[in-house]
This record gives sequence, C-alpha cells and structure tokens, in this order.
Amino acid sequence: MVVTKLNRIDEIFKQLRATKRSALMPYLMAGYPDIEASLSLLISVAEAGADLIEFGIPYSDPLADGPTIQAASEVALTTGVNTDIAFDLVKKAREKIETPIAVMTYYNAIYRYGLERFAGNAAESGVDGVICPDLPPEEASPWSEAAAQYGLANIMFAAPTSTNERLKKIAHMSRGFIYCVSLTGVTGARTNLPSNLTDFIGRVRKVTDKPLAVGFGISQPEQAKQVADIADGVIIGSALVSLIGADRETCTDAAAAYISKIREAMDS
Amino acid sequence: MVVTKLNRIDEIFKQLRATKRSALMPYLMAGYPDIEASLSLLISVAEAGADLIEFGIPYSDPLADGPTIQAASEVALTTGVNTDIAFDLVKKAREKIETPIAVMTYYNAIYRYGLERFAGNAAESGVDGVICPDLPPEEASPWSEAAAQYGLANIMFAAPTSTNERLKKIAHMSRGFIYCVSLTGVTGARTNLPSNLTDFIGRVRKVTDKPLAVGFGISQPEQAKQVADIADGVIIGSALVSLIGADRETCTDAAAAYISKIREAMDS
Amino acid sequence: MQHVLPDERGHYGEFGGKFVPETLMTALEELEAAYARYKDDPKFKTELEFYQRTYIGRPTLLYFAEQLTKHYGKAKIYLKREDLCHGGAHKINNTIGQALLAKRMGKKRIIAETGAGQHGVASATAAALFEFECQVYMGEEDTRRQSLNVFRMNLLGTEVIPVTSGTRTLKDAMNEAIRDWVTNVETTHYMIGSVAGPHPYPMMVRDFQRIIGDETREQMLKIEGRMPDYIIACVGGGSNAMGIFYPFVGTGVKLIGIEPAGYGLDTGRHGAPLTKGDKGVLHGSLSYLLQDEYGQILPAHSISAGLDYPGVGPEHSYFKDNGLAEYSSITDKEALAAFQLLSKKEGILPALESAHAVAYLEKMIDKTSKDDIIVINLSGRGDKDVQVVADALGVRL
Amino acid sequence: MQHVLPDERGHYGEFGGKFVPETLMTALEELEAAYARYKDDPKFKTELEFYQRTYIGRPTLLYFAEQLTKHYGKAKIYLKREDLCHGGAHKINNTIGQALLAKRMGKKRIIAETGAGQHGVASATAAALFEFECQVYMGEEDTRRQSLNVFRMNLLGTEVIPVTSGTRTLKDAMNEAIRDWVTNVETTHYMIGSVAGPHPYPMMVRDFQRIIGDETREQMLKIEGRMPDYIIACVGGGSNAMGIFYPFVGTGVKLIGIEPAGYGLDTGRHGAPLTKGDKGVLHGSLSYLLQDEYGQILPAHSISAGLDYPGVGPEHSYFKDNGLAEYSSITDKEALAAFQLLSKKEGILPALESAHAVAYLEKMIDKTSKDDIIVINLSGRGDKDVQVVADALGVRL
Ligand SMILES: Cc1ncc(COP(=O)(O)O)c(C=O)c1O
Ligand SMILES: Cc1ncc(COP(=O)(O)O)c(C=O)c1O
Repeated sequence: MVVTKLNRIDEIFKQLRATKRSALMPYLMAGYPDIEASLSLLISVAEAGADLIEFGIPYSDPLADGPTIQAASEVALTTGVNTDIAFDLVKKAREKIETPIAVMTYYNAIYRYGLERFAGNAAESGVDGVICPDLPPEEASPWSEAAAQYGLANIMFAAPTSTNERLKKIAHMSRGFIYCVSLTGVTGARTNLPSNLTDFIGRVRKVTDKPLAVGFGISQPEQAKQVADIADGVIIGSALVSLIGADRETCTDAAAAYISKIREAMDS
Repeated sequence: MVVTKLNRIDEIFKQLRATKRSALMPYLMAGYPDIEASLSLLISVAEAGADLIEFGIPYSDPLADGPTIQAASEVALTTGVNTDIAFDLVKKAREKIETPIAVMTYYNAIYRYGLERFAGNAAESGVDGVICPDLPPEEASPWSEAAAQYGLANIMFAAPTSTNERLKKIAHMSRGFIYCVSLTGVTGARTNLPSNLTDFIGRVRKVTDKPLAVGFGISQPEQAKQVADIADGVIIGSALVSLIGADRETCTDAAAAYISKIREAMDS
Repeated sequence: MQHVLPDERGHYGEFGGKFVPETLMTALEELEAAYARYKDDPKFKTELEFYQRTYIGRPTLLYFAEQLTKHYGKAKIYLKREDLCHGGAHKINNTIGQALLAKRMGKKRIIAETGAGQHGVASATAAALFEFECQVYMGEEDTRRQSLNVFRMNLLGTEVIPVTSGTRTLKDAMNEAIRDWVTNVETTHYMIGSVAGPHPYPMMVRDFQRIIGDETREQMLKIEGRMPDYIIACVGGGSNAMGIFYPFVGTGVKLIGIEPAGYGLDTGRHGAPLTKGDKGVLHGSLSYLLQDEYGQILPAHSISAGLDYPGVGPEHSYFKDNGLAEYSSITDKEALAAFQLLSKKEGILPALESAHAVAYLEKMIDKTSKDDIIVINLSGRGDKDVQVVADALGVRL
Repeated sequence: MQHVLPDERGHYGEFGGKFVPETLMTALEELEAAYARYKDDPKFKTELEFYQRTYIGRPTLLYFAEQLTKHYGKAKIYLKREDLCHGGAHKINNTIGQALLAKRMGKKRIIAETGAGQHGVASATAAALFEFECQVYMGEEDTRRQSLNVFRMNLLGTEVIPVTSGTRTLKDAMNEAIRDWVTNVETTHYMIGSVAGPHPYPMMVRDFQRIIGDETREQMLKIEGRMPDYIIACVGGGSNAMGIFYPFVGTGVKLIGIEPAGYGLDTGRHGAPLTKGDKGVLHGSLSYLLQDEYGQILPAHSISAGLDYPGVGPEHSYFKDNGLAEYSSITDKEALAAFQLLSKKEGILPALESAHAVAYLEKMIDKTSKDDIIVINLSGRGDKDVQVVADALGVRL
C-alpha cells in the first residue's frame, strides 16, 4: 500500500517557510514518565504550539544520548512500552492532533521489527517520519526505500564533523528535513550554543534548500530564539524530558507552559 | 686451659658396661617449663635414676625436632633463657648432682657464641658433652677440636640412612657415645620401635666399640627395655617433655616417677 | 579459496558496516584511511614487529600438551600460548597495533571500554608505553567486582570511569565510550578491544590479531610438517578466535569457535549469539546478537567476564552463515572442569575464557584419531580467575 | 678470573657446607652424585633445554626500557624479562630443572617450602607437568595472607600444609620441609627454591638459574655489541641475582645485589643479612643471617614476601666478602615508588621483589653517563602484588 497524500512534515515546513517562521520541535518519549502520561503530553505539547513532535521509542542502548534521555529510556522501558505500543499512542493522539510526528529510535529497533513492517505500521498509525541516530547514509538505503514506500520521511543527521561531500550525500538522501547536530557530542541540555553553529548551518545551506532543524543542547528560550534565526527548526529534547521527569503529577501542564514560553521567545 | 680429668660420660659408660646395664638418658630443656623448674628437674631426674642427662638449650629453629620439643622451645625462649643461663643452671645443678650432662643445641647457637667460648664456658659450668643435631662429620672438625680442648665430649649422630662408610667416620669422630637415631624422622614419642632397629645397631656395632645410645621415639617402659637389650643407652626425649608440659605444678615429681618406672623396666 | 572481505563499505556479506552517529563517520573514514595507508607501510610494519617481538614477547609458543594428549589418548593436542604475552592475554596484540596507528594519526588521548578489565589493562599498558592520556570506561558493577584490575589500570596511569547506565556492564561501557568518542572525536582514538564495532575495527583488530594464526601455521609446519586438523578458540567479541582462524580460512582446517553457554542455552542466561541469537545491530555493526522481539539488547551471562557480551564480531556471523567455521558452546560448569583439568595435567592455568575452548575437547575428541592434530588457542592465563573459580567451586579463600 | 666454587665439600670459602641432620647426609650425597652425573649429560641437557624453550618460554626478552631511560636521561636501561616466564617469575627455571633430576633419581614425591607462594606455585607446576605427588609447606600466617596462591597450588594438584611452628612464615616452612625430608628421605625430593640450603642446592639452583645470565650476555652482545656496565638484581635467597650474575663474575661488569631494607636498616625490621647480618648457620649452610647474640634467628621483614627471609645464599656471602659483587638495600617505600614508576613509564608491573632492583636506579644512575648500560633483572611480574601495593598506598579496593 503506497500512501500518496502529502507528508505532514513537508506541509508544515512549507507553511512555516511561507510565514518566515521556524518550527518548534519538542522531543517526547513513549512511556515516559508512563504510558498514559506520554499520550497526554503528545496532545498538550502539540496544543501549546509545537510544530512537529519527535516521539522517541525508548531503547536499551541509546548510544547517541546523554544522561537525561538514557535515564528516561530506562524508566520508560520498565513501563512495558514497546514499538507497537508507541505506534498505538500515535494513533490515539491522531484522534486529537494533526501535528506532524517523527518517531525517533535506534536502527536495531527498526531492523529487528522488520523494515517494511516498521514503515507500514508507523505510517498506518499516523507517524510522518523516522529519525534514526545510528543510521548514516552509507547504511540507510534499505530503510530509506522502505520508508519512502509508505510515505514516511527518513530524516537524516548532519554533524559539524561531516565533510561537505558527506553533507551533500546526507542532504540528498534526507526527507522532511535535515537533523543538524549542533555540536560534537550526545543529546543533553547545555547552557551555551556552540560558537561555530552559524558556520556549520551555513555549510549545510550551501548544499541544500531542504529545511534544517538544529538539535542537541538547546534548553533556554534565548537559545531557541538564536537558533530560530538561522535554522528552520529548533529541537528541544533533554530539557523537556528532564522537566517532565521532575514532577510527574504536573508534567503535562509544565511541559505545555515550557513550550509556550519557547514558542513566545522564538516568535518574538 | 685443658681439662684433663676423665670425662663423666666415659666414666658412667665404663661403670655401666662393667655391670652390663644400659644408661637411662632423659632429655630436659633449659627454661622449660620455666627457668627454676628446669633446675629442679635436673636434680630430681638425676636422683630418680638418670645415668646421663641431655640438657637442651632451646633454639628458634629446631629443625631436627618434632612438635613436642618445638613447642617446648617456643615456651622456653619466652622465659628469657639463653646459653649463659643454661650453663648457669648446670653449674647450680652441679652443687647437688654428679650425673653426666650433655648439652644439646643447634650449631648456630655454638657458632655464634664462639666455638672456644662455648666449649670453655660449658666445661667450666660442669657440662660434660655436647650434642649438635645439625653438625655432620663433614663440618664437625672445628667444633670437635674446640670441644676436645676443654675435655668436652662431642657426641655425634648415626642414622639408619648412614652408609657403613659414614658410620666409620662418625664412630671415629664421636666422643662419649654415639647418638643412634632410631628412625628416619624427627624427635617425638612413637608407639612402636622401628622394625629394623636391631639391624641398624648391629651395623654400628660392626664399626665401633664406643657406647651406642638410641634416641628418637622411645616413650614406653617396654620400649626402653627392648632398646636397653641392644644398646648402651636409652634416650627419652619428647615423652618426658610432654609429661612435664602437662602439669607444671607437679612436673618435678611426675618426671621423677616416670624416670623411676623406666629405670625399673630397663633393669628388670 | 581466498577470503577477501570486508568489501569497501566494511561489509561481510550482510554483516558488518558502520552503524554510528554521523558525528563519528568522518573519524571512521580517517581511521580507515590511516589504517589503509600504514598497514603495508614498511616502517609501520617494522615498528609493529619490533614491539611484538621485544615487548609483547612474540612469537608465543606452540606447545605440545603431552599430558593432556595422554589423558584423552586421541588426537595430538597443541596449545597456542597467548597466555605468555606480556599482560597475560592476546589483547595486547591489538592495543599495541592501534596505539602505533593512533600515534601516527596525531591523537593524544585513548579511550577504551572494558568488561572484566583485560582489554582495559592492555589499553592502559599500550597507553603507558606510548605516552597517551588514557581513560577506560567500565561498568560500575564491574569496577566493584574487578577492583584489582581498576587499580592495575591506575598504576599504569589510566583513569577508569565507572559507567552507571543500563546494566552497568561491558555493553554499557561500550555505549559510554562511543558517547565520549562522539564528543571528543577530534583528539581521541577509540581503542576497541575485539573484532566488533563499526568498520574498520573488525578488520583492523583481525589484522592485528592474525599474527596468532600466522605464527601457528608456521610453527605447526615446522614441528609437524603439516597443517593441523582442528583449531579451537573461544569467542567473546571474537578477536582471539578470528586471529588464529584467519590464516587458515579456506585451507580445509576445521575452525571451531566456542561461545559461552553460561547456565545452559535453554536458561536464557548465556552469551551465545551465534548459537542462539538473531541478526541485529549493536555497537556499530550488524551481526548476530542477543535481543528481544523489539530489538532491545538482552544481557549476556558467562562465568568468564571476557565472554560476557551479547554481540559478536560480524565476520564470525559471516563465517557461520557461510560455513567457513563452526560454532558451538560450552557451559560455565564445563569450562570450570576444563580449567581444573588443564591446571592439573599441564601445570597451566588457563583463562576461564580459554577454558571454554579446552572444554570442547570433551565433546569432539572421541571422533578424532591419534593421527589428528588439534590446536587450541590459549588466549590468556587463568591467574586473574582464581578467585572466581574458588567461588564457583565453593572454596572459601 | 675463573670462578670455580664451591669446593668439593660445598664450601664457598668459609661459607656454604652441609649443616643438616645425619639422616639427610646420604640423600645429599646421592643428590650430589645424581646432579654431577646428569648436569653434563647430553640427554638431560637436551630435555632441560626442551622444557626451557617449549614450556617456560625461554629465552626471555632483554628489553630496552626506552621510557625509563628517557626519564632518567643517563645510562641506557635494559630489563631482563623473567616476568614473561610461564608462571610469572624466574622460579620455574629451577623447579623444572630439579623435577627432571628428581625423575631420573626415581623419586615419586616432591616437597617444597614457600613464603608468599611463588616457589610453591612453581614447584606445583613442575610437579603437575611431570606427574609427581607434591606437598608444599607454607607458614600458616602466609596461607591466610596468600590464600589465592594456596588455591592455585591446589588447582595444580598440590597439597599445601600450613606450618604452625615458630613465626609461621617462610623460615619455619623451610624447617618443616626439612623435617618432612628427614622422615621421607628415601622417596622424596626436597625442592629448595633458592640458592640456599645445604650443598649441593646453592650450586645446583645457581646452575639452573644461570640461564638468565647466559642469555643476557648473548643478547647484550647481539644488541649492543658489548658487555653491560652494571647488572642489578634483588636478593632474597639470591637465586635470580646469582642466576644473572654468575656468567659475568670476574668480567669487570659491576654486579649489584639489592636486599630489602624493609622499614629501614636502623629499625631492625628488614631482610638484609648481607648488609646488617652476621655469619651463622641456617637451613644447612653457613652464610650471613639475621640473628641475636645467642644465634637465635630473628624474623625478617620486607613488603615483598619473596625477599622476607633472614638468610641468604652462601655464595652471595662469598661474593660480598671477596668483592665479586656489591650489595646495597632498598626500603619498602623506595620499592613501592619504583613499582609505580615502572608501571607508568613502561606499562610493566614488576614484582615487588624486582621493584627493589629498579629502585636502586635512583641511587646510582647519577654517576652513570649516556654511554653506560645497565641491566636490571626483572625477576617476576607484579600482578601478584597489586593488593599489597594498594594497601600500602592506602587505596581501598
Ligand atoms: C583471555 C581472554 N580470552 C578471550 C577473550 C574474549 O575476547 P575475544 O573473543 O575478542 O578474543 C578475552 C576478553 O577479555 C580474554 O581476556
Ligand atoms: C619475583 C621474585 N623475585 C625474587 C624473589 C627472591 O628470591 P631469589 O632471591 O631467590 O631470587 C622471589 C621469591 O619468591 C620472587 O618471587
């Protein structure tokens, strides 16, 4: 079954580009802090102004992630969440929200589940794209093809260490947007943006006009604003996850409030 | 100063040979169970019928001795006994008894004290001979000469493992008597006499007419009797030491009683 | 048959590859280029051979185990004595090689992962010798169980970083090392300890370890005038096995890799991905591994810490699927018995890892004859395991 | 000058000899005769060389310690790597030799004494290889402190007998072994672990250990084309030192033996009989030893168990009095520092015994120049000492 309708991710970037705004792209994790709450969070964060949500499927060996997301993954896995449940959460969220959703997980979760099956079930649940941090272009073709077959965007990573050659290859292959890693390192909130970020984004811009989203390390409204000025999307991961982990009772409201504040700063 | 009077050891064997009796030769240790008691023991054992007393100077590393005498040595050393005190005990005993006394100690105690000095002080205290279990004929000449100079008998060992060649050398060199080790092993009471003892004593007899005393393992009156039938002297070591160690209060009487009993058996 | 894998992309058939964050891809390309440049460079080769000979103590012996042979009364048994290497295991063959390469690449710092500490100590040793700054990641659980090895690394000037994530054991230490590498990729060389990880590691580590097989071949020809019939080696990540197998691939010699069956293959508590695992991606390459139906990695178990790993080098997966080697497994209990047997018969305490290879004799020797020749790779010495063996046998020390 | 001692009676000048109970004299004569018969027997020599090469792993390396040399900036420093011997120390050179001899003498049983366990393990190893029954005497105190080594011997099939007499340490274990020998002299070979004991042991053990010096000489000539200027070795009983010294006696090479100064020579808590002892008889031979004015043996102290002995081989006493070698001493603290230095600089953990020899560099290197060559005998590896070093440095493991 080939899905032909325009992908929600392409749609949103088209809209934002038209209004010269940047996308706010928070990261949530299936099963964190528990399964139900992660569904409420999807909805409340969307309603608070998220343009796209990255929805992580927790993994036992998250080697691109820093301590915050590692710890969250461990907690989430104890809830019994798995790929099927994660897809189911998206399906349920789709009853309320139309915000694009990109699932984020490690390649083994896709490989073991079965490439076609993963793509098919994801697409059917209302997932729009997949982000896989340990799948560089050299190894991405089988998955890219399976994803394309189901109208899923396979979103690829660009890093400051990528040569221009590699950036071209990545840009060419990536769908939806390009995930630009702000720094050499793992996920995790940091207090300052790397000084060479503008140069790096400039380098990527030179090889593509696909949307560029920047992630890794962004936590403060001012940082989001600065990134919004040079990129098409601002990814907020660990900062939001740690806020959610701080108080489970109030996390839905707190997350919404935090996203509104970032939204405000970005649009200011 | 060369002592010329006839050595008490030669004297006693001459007497015993004349009466066709065997010598009863108990072993005591200077400083065991304490310094004073070891003096009382010298006297009481002599009076109970000992023909010759071996008087051990305790040593830190008594490698020819079994557990009983090892343990006694450790106790004795904690009393502060030493070579000078041991000689002094002999000197004091000499006020009461004329029983021949042979000091038993390891060669290092002699060597370190000084060969001449050891021989001189021993002789002056009334010691008649010296038994040194780790001094084979090959190494014995310097000490033999020093001992001879002071009229001390240097008593040497013969073992069941000694070749006839060696027995000749030992017999030639030994003074006073020859200490025949009943078995291959260390000192210590045993319940049976070795079966080849008669053969062994026979081998020694073939090379010498010096008195032969048998030691190592003799504890029972019957054993003493059997040995007395084939040898000129019966040495009682560990059995007596362990009896003395059993009850310090009564050890003087107990030792005397034990020696009387052995005496009786031997003379029966 | 000439075996010419991996291909240009680091694949062994469907296995291998480079499944790592984009940040590391350039570093892997650089490493690949540097390795390609130096591996046949006469100066590099001379220097490597110099340290193999003068520091590691190569060639190691190929020892005819006369007592063990007598004990079984079947094939002649030889032991390749990697336990006599400086440090007590084959691991140093690889770390010296990588250190010499890292020096040429201008790296100042080395990081490594370690389970029980064998590769950590070997890395720390190479780092001390060539004056690198060195940090070793080790599961917190393991730092406690193997505190002597932690101190040993400290003595060699290496800092050991306890890893508190996940199961707090080897696989998490490797995750953490990769995270460090992602962060410090420009100054740092990541010294992987087996034929695992992303390309070019499985190839490079294999090449540094194949000296075991090259020597064995030469020594065997000299001693017996012919090739052996069997070669047996234990398989954790697979480096000692690949090292001794590689020069014999396609020659007709039966190559047998032994995985740890732990408490038993059916208990689920083992470390035998080739025997009981499924294909998947771990630590940068596609291979057999222990995982659940959703691809979550399952913890391994083996009495021998060096085999306690849920993955295996990709080339072994290729060997298995293509019949270039066979793989079998040995339980903790069987390994313990072999540990005791070799100690008593030959006066040689094998590493518990190597004891798995020795234990396989029980299963295969009956079908051999006196004319056959078996070589067992004695990958390391057992002194490090004496406490573990005592505990397992219920002996209070 | 050709050095042709001992004389016929086993004397080195006034030292040496056979101060043992008469019961043992015939056994010593037999041993002497057997040794005289076989030592130059081509078949014996071939067999010994075979096991040296194929089992022990000889020749061991003569390693240029480049980093250590750089560190001091003076003489070139070489290490003779006895730590790479099977088992981790030079002790096995002797036990394999004696075991081959005992086999020819028709003995079925071997006994040995051991302090920390090094010689015990080496004896147990040789016993396992040549199928002897083996019992090792070890001070009860030491069996507790070194329980891992006890279990190691058990694994090798040897029974360890705790000795509860005296100070319950090495010297008492040796007393007890001698008592056993006196009792079982006809079936049993007593395997003494150093150049100590009654003749012919000091000579025989020296001869089995001189391979260290013979190799060093040949290797040095090959590498440097000349003899070294200094050879430094630690002295416990003195076997590793005698082994490396012996082929250089009278050649002009400065031979330096290092005794353990423990807490300091003035504290009375050391193990330095050559430096601070007096002549006397212990365990069958006349030599320097630690004793009081009445000849009672005083306990030794050293952080390194293998040097913790109140006596020393008689030939060293002769060397000292006749200026054929010099002797100095190194404290526990200095040895610890050298242990750490060598670990960090060269990636080699030395045995604490050997660390005494390394430590002496601090005291003598200033008077050397870059043209000088020093060889240090690295008699054993330090893995066995890691716990002791941690304790001494106040590191909780
Ligand atoms: C002695 C020994 N053998 C084998 C192994 C397993 O590793 P590999 O399979 O890479 O040889 C280890 C790992 O630490 C080891 O120490
Ligand atoms: C490594 C090592 N070196 C030195 C010694 C000291 O003995 P020797 O002086 O006989 O070489 C020992 C004794 O156990 C030892 O284990």
